[in-house]
Amino acid sequence: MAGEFVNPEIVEEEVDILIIGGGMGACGAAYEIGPWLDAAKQQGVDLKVKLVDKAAMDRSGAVAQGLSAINTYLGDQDPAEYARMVSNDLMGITRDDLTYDLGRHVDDSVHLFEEWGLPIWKQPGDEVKPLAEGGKPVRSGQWQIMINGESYKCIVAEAAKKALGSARIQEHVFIVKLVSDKNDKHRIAGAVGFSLREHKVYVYKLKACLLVAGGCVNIFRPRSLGEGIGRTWYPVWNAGSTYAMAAEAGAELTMMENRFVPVRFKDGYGPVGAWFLLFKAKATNAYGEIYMETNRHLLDEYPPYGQAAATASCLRNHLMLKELREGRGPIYMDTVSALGKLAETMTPKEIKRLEADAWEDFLDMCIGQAGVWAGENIEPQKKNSELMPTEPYLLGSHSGCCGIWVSGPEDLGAPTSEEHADAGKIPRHLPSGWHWGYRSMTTVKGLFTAADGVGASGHKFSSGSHAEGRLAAKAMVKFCIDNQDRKPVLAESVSDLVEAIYRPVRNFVEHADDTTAIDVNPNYITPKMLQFRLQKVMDEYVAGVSTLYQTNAKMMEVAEQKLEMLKEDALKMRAKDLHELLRAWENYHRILTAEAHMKHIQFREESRYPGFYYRMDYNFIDEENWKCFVNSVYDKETKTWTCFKRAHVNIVDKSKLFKQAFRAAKGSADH
Amino acid sequence: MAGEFVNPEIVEEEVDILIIGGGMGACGAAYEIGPWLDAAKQQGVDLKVKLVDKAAMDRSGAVAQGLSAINTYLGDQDPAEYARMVSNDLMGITRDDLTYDLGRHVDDSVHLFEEWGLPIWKQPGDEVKPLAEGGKPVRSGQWQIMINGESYKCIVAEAAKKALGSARIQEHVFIVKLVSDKNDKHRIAGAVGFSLREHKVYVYKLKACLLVAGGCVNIFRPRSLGEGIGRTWYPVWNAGSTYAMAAEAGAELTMMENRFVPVRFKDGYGPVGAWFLLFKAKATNAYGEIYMETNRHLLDEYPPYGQAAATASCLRNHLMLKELREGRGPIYMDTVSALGKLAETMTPKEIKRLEADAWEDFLDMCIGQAGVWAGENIEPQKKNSELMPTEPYLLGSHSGCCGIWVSGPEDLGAPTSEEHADAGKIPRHLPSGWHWGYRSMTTVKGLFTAADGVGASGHKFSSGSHAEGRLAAKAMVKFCIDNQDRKPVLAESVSDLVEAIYRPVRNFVEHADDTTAIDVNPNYITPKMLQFRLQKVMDEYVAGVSTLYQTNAKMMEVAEQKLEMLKEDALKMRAKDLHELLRAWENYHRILTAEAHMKHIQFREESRYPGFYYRMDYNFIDEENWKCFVNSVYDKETKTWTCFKRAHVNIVDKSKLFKQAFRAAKGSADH
Amino acid sequence: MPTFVRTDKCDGCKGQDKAACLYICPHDLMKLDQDGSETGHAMRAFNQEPEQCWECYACVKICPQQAIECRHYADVVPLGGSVQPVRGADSIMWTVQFRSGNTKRFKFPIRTTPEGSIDPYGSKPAADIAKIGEPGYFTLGGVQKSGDPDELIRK
Amino acid sequence: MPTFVRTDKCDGCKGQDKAACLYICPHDLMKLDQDGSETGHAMRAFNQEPEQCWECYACVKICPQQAIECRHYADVVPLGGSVQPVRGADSIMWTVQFRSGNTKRFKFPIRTTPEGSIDPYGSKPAADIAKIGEPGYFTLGGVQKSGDPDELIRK
Ligand SMILES: Cc1cc2c(cc1C)N(S(=O)(=O)O)[C@@H]1C(=O)NC(=O)N=C1N2C[C@H](O)[C@H](O)[C@H](O)COP(=O)(O)OP(=O)(O)OC[C@H]1O[C@@H](n2cnc3c(N)ncnc32)[C@H](O)[C@@H]1O
Ligand SMILES: Cc1cc2c(cc1C)N(S(=O)(=O)O)[C@@H]1C(=O)NC(=O)N=C1N2C[C@H](O)[C@H](O)[C@H](O)COP(=O)(O)OP(=O)(O)OC[C@H]1O[C@@H](n2cnc3c(N)ncnc32)[C@H](O)[C@@H]1O
Ligand SMILES: Nc1ncnc2c1ncn2[C@@H]1O[C@H](COP(=O)(O)O)[C@@H](O)[C@H]1O
Ligand SMILES: Nc1ncnc2c1ncn2[C@@H]1O[C@H](COP(=O)(O)O)[C@@H](O)[C@H]1O
Ligand SMILES: Nc1ncnc2c1ncn2[C@@H]1O[C@H](COP(=O)(O)O)[C@@H](O)[C@H]1O
Ligand code: SF4
Ligand code: SF4
Ligand code: SF4
Ligand code: SF4
Ligand code: NA
Repeated sequence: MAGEFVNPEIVEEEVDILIIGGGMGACGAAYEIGPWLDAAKQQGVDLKVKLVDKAAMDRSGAVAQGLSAINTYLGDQDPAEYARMVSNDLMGITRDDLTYDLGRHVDDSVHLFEEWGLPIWKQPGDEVKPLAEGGKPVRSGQWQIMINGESYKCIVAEAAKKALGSARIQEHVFIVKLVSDKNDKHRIAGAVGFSLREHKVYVYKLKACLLVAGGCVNIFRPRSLGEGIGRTWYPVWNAGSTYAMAAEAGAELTMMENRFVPVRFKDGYGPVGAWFLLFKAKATNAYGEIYMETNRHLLDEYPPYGQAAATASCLRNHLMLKELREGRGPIYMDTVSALGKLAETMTPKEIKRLEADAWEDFLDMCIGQAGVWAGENIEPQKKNSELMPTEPYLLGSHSGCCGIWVSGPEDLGAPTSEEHADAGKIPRHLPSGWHWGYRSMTTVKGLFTAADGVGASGHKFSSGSHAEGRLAAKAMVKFCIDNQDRKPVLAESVSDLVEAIYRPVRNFVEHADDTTAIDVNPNYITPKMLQFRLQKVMDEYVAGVSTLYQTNAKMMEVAEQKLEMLKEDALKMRAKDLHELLRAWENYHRILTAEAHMKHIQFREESRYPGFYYRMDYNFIDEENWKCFVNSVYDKETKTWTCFKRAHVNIVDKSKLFKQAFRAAKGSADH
Repeated sequence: MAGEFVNPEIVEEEVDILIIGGGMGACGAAYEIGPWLDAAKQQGVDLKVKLVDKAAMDRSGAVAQGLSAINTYLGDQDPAEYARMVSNDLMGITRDDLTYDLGRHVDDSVHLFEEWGLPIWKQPGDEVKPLAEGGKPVRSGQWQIMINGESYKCIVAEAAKKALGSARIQEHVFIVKLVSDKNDKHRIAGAVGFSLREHKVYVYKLKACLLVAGGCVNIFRPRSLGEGIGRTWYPVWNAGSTYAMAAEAGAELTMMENRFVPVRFKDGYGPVGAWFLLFKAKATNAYGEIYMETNRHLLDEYPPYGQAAATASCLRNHLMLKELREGRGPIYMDTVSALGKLAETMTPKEIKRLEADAWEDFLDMCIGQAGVWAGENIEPQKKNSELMPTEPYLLGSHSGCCGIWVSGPEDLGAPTSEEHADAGKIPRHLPSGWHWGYRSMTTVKGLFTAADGVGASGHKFSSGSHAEGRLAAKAMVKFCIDNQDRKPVLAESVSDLVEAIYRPVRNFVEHADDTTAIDVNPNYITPKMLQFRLQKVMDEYVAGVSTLYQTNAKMMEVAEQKLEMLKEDALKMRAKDLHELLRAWENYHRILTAEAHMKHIQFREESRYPGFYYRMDYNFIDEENWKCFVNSVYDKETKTWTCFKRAHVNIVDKSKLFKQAFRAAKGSADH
Repeated sequence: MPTFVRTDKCDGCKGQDKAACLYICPHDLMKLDQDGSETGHAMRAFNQEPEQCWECYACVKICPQQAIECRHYADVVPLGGSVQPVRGADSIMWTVQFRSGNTKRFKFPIRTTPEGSIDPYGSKPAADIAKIGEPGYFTLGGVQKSGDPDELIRK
Repeated sequence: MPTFVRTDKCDGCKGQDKAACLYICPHDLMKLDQDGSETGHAMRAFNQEPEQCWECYACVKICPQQAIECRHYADVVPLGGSVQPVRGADSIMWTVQFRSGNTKRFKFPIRTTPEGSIDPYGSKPAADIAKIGEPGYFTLGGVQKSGDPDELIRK
């Protein structure tokens, strides 16, 4: 039966493993899983796998446009060094077990990328020598290597698609929610979604699920007013599906208060990493002053973090924000001096190459910034460009650490129990310690995540996301072997699920003709307006750009009320077609993610990330009370959140970060 | 010949006096002019008059929705007292000649309004006694009287329309620009516009013109992101036509750096005057602290203004902004305490009446705020409402003083020469002193203005705007009598004028089919996107909300470049229909007005209006160098502005403002 | 609260020359869909640019069919509230419906004279051409309020 | 820079099953106007929600007709500039046209292997089921980089 708009076809399918998403994490999983499936089969366990992506894998997710660097490649460095760097950049609260584990795995993914065809810049002499064979990359920074990454995602997807086979891939299907197991509410049994191309609802029954649908973009008001709102830094299409669906399924979230406020080239959101690290450019205020130097004393207010050899991203922002707050903007990337200085010792040919490198940095990953330069007649060797801190983003793989609480590796000395004053406040059904079973599994049985989905880590970037997807894939196969005989039973009826998903369509069909213009109607709200409403609330009350990232308990009290009403009104979203149905559910995911963010900031009574957000009523870092994880669970019946603390523990020695540190280290890569 | 979209009919008409606008100023002019036209006719001078409004007079302009108070009614008070109040609220730089003159005229307009049918609240016992016969009004403040003003504009327009006669009124025609006289470029000879209903371009030849097209709204980014952008405080449809057309005609502008940033009920923009003055409510920060008390010491930084008995509007904002800057928002209007306190001594019936009064305040002039209360379940006796400073507005009749430099009354001792160090920098063709001919005439011969059009005064409000229109009307009749024999000759050909006006239509027709979707096209820009671009520039660089009203010379340097490109691109606006042609030209007027605003702020190297804007590079009031008018002229050929100083002089004694002042006067109307 | 038009109530002002809402909107927002090609509803009015609506209610108040209402700005105001007037000759009646379902009603006077009854110059004096160069309106023949001359410090 | 489609170049991918731009857009923005009822241009693609375009250029790069371009976000970027690629099998050629009219051209490699040539498991080892509970991928049979054991302070 072919479906119709108001009466979609229902496709029910039973699989062992469902991969939700087709980005870096999912591609890693798709690649790694093959041989383990074969191995399981040889043990007599034939596992059925499906990967569902809302878009087309060749260009889905954050890497759609390409990238100009791989930001996590260890090379000769020790995983402990990597774990320390991540901890340092995220103000001390990360899980060393996860970061160390990533550090010891990640390079293999990079080696595969190169094998598959990704051009990686090499040191002179090593041009044709693969990394895996000791070829020396061009490093822009300690962890970053330069690539020609226009086709990065196409290449990684090609490998993933071939590995999995097209029959196991379903593109253009959006997953709306996960379904619990009828017999165990802390276990996952299904997932439902709909096709963006045909009138079909998909109902999957499953044993294990890898939820890797990326981070969350567009919950805060952007700085553009018109069509430019599509130009976000992180991909506009990643809508917090990972966090929202996990939360609704009862999974424990962690560090949802964390956000990333990248400093970017203004308006185009062009990347700055290569400029700071490779071209050694400096950022200045309007008067040419290098605020990382003139405001360095501000770092003393945040011991020990301010004293680290490498200044954490949020603290770099903090030093810049002082300039903006005190009216010494615009902030500039001094591209003129940087290129000028580099050119001093170069041949004309090398200079031309340098210019091309600067443009490629944008053209490979942020073409919009090249568009800004073209429209404003900016040539970086002649005119400096403005920098601006953006609206906040929620993610777990880039320079942020919000996400889902997962089981880590067992061999690194991670805690197995909870020992802290507030341990008793952790809801009883949740595990103790950092590993309770399968690597990468959340606190919900059978639900796994990776990449942007995994919280309390960060700085995985594209390579680490792929690597983490692989870790999870392997663990899922083990989970399925161990749970072979368990039959998933959906806790909700298929018809109820379909009804819920199609509600926006019903709202539209029932009421569209009440008024003469379909966009203004008292009985429904367009997804677009709902999104604006969310963004306005988050911006004004939860430390968005218009308060210069400031909030306090009173502001969040108001946000809480407004978000509650917004959640009620989300049931009144309309969908005039499948495209709008997609927007409706993306926004539903955004609201839940935003609410989690707000609740966590509310709970953490300190300002852990100065420069990312300030709780003006607790405008300091409180090591004694808040050097801990803030975790939460959501109850989808009562629609309420429970926040609680988990102890932070070091697995690698962090004191090394501060050893040769202090003022002396001024010559570092800080801008 | 009936016109078509691409080939409009051209209607040429010759009049003596053209009134552009149909708002309060225009209605005043329409009323006053009748008897003077009759008197002139008796002298053998038969003058032809036309009034052109872009909308329908019954509901055009700022009073479309109604008003709940008349803010300027002197009653027993001396005009000198009024002139002092205006000066005080506008930080010392206003023209006493204009304000005094308004003060001695305004009450007659209010008396007429009452005669025509406007319900004015009276003191008990005086209910049926007209003001003109000594009836005592209910005052909400020293200058304000309460009315039932839902039909305020309908009433005033009815009188104006009857006075003028419908043959002399042309509604739904938008005037795009004024045309200079071919033989005297400092004289006005015409005006051109187009119909919003038929494909017709109107070309008027004229001797005198009253340009009263209101203030300027929507040059700054609003706080809403979606359809709520229509909810501005001042009327969304007043687009700076007054300032832009005057500037292009070569008229001298004054105090264009001034702006009004009203504090309003958040999101709905509901008026606060009645709450502060009539209901005696206090504004507090999030912690219930009355910042007008806790931050009172900040006033000491602005002598003598901070020491006035009544704190100027911008300084009230300044005290509030400290709270927002330091993270102690939200700001609340404590409606609960205010109504509670009032209710203490009232009968239940009186309490019900009080509640109705509170709602009427919104329903009469800002229904949207009632909508916010309805949607958020706010009843003011039970829940306090948030206040918020809005995006900036440019106007000359409300609590702002930007506008056009006009000739004042001759009998008040106003200066007739320029005596100050920078007098030599005033362009030579401009007059010296404050009166150079006809009352209300600009520095362009034949071009008159009133109400929002007249700068360096302010606090006229609805009644004063009407009164000023009357002053100008009378003067125009005299001008026409004196210039009877002069034939206006347009400096530009009719076909060039028509071509220029229809350019957005041509842009559309020529290029719409280049691409498959008419809103994205490389060859034109929609008026909507152009407006957003303007708003973004003004917001980010010229002290909009997102920088907490801060700017500096460097930021304005960037704004300057961006506005220049925007002006170039304005020629590429498209119009897909007459409605969009209207939007295109409104936005053109907005750009010029915005540019004037920026240029003036740039020129004035101090922060004259703390709380309205801060030049962070000159964050103080500099009485020695800047207690003067900043005036400017625009050259439409070179598209450049020339700013210069004119001396400020007191005509009434301002020291009285500070006499009984200081801390003692805390019991005043300050919130 | 941009306006919306109830499909079942609007009659396009019976195809008259000037549809009332089109005539009155100060911002040129209301449009008649002559043939249904723009909205699917022929000969009915609609708001062609809701995001420019000031919610001044001019159109709401004038519509002879009570066909126009406002739905609060969806990006700002929670759903469910409404504010609707009925404007008579001398008073206006407002119904405020809260999101909660509670309602309030208010009635306010709007004018003390019948609509159309204003006689602008009725018993007013004529203008005196001799005074055209002096301050003061024709209505009073001179200034309304002369003020204390001592206040004018430069005279 | 939302995308736009050149009317004279798009051929609707010849009515094939999957129009390339519709298939590839990660944000579901490109739409085919089957009968011209939405745009006036039948069987041509258009961007149905320009304000959601990330300008990722996925559609631009894939279009077989070179029919898609970007016009910089009109509310942000001055008119007149453009950035247009031609993507080949192993490299991409960019033309940057400035508002001023100046242009720059750049060519960058995009991959070192032919498209479609990846053999994911080629010479890789099989997975060893015994190691499924341990760290390490099938490719290496163990962890990539063991690290200095002394760094693990809790072991
Ligand atoms: C956007 C972006 C990203 C980066 C950078 C710059 C820019 C501009 N920089 S720089 O700043 O440092 O310059 C990096 C860089 O240079 N180098 C680097 O290594 N990584 C960078 N990243 C970070 C990495 O890209 C990032 O860490 C990983 O991609 C994260 O991987 P993952 O967590 O798998 O997310 P994804 O976005 O790739 O994929 C998400 C997938 O989910 C799908 N999806 C989403 N919701 C779904 C739903 N409900 N149902 C079904 N499918 C559903 C998506 O379609 C997608 O397939
Ligand atoms: C919008 C608003 C205004 C006020 C208030 C609250 C609110 C929410 N407050 S409270 O805040 O204190 O609450 C006041 C109050 O209570 N009491 C009071 O007396 N005045 C208040 N105002 C101020 C007065 O209304 C204001 O001072 C006068 O109306 C100004 O008169 P004028 O300068 O004539 O402007 P107008 O807006 O009335 O009329 C403009 C006309 O021009 C037309 N027009 C514009 N451009 C045109 C063009 N290019 N071609 C042809 N026609 C073209 C318009 O259609 C209109 O007819
Ligand atoms: N805040 C930071 N975040 C990430 N990496 C950083 C940061 N600061 C410094 N680094 C890295 O640490 C190195 C600093 O050392 P140096 O090589 O001496 O400049 C740089 O190469 C960067 O890669
Ligand atoms: N100023 C800086 N100092 C040190 N590392 C930086 C700096 N800016 C960016 N990076 C790092 O460079 C990489 C890419 O940066 P970005 O372009 O900011 O995403 C990330 O690993 C960042 O942590
Ligand atoms: N706090 C206040 N103190 C004194 N006057 C005020 C205050 N607030 C508003 N007003 C005056 O009240 C009138 C209406 O105010 P508003 O509603 O702010 O436009 C204007 O004359 C304002 O100047
Ligand atoms: S005024 Fe009312 S009936 Fe007339 S066209 Fe408008 S909505 Fe329809
Ligand atoms: S409410 Fe006012 S602005 Fe809105 S459509 Fe009606 S008349 Fe126009
Ligand atoms: S890919 Fe190109 S040719 Fe094909 S439908 Fe899209 S725009 Fe048209
Ligand atoms: S540029 Fe990217 S986001 Fe925009 S329409 Fe093309 S594929 Fe979609
Ligand atoms: Na607004």
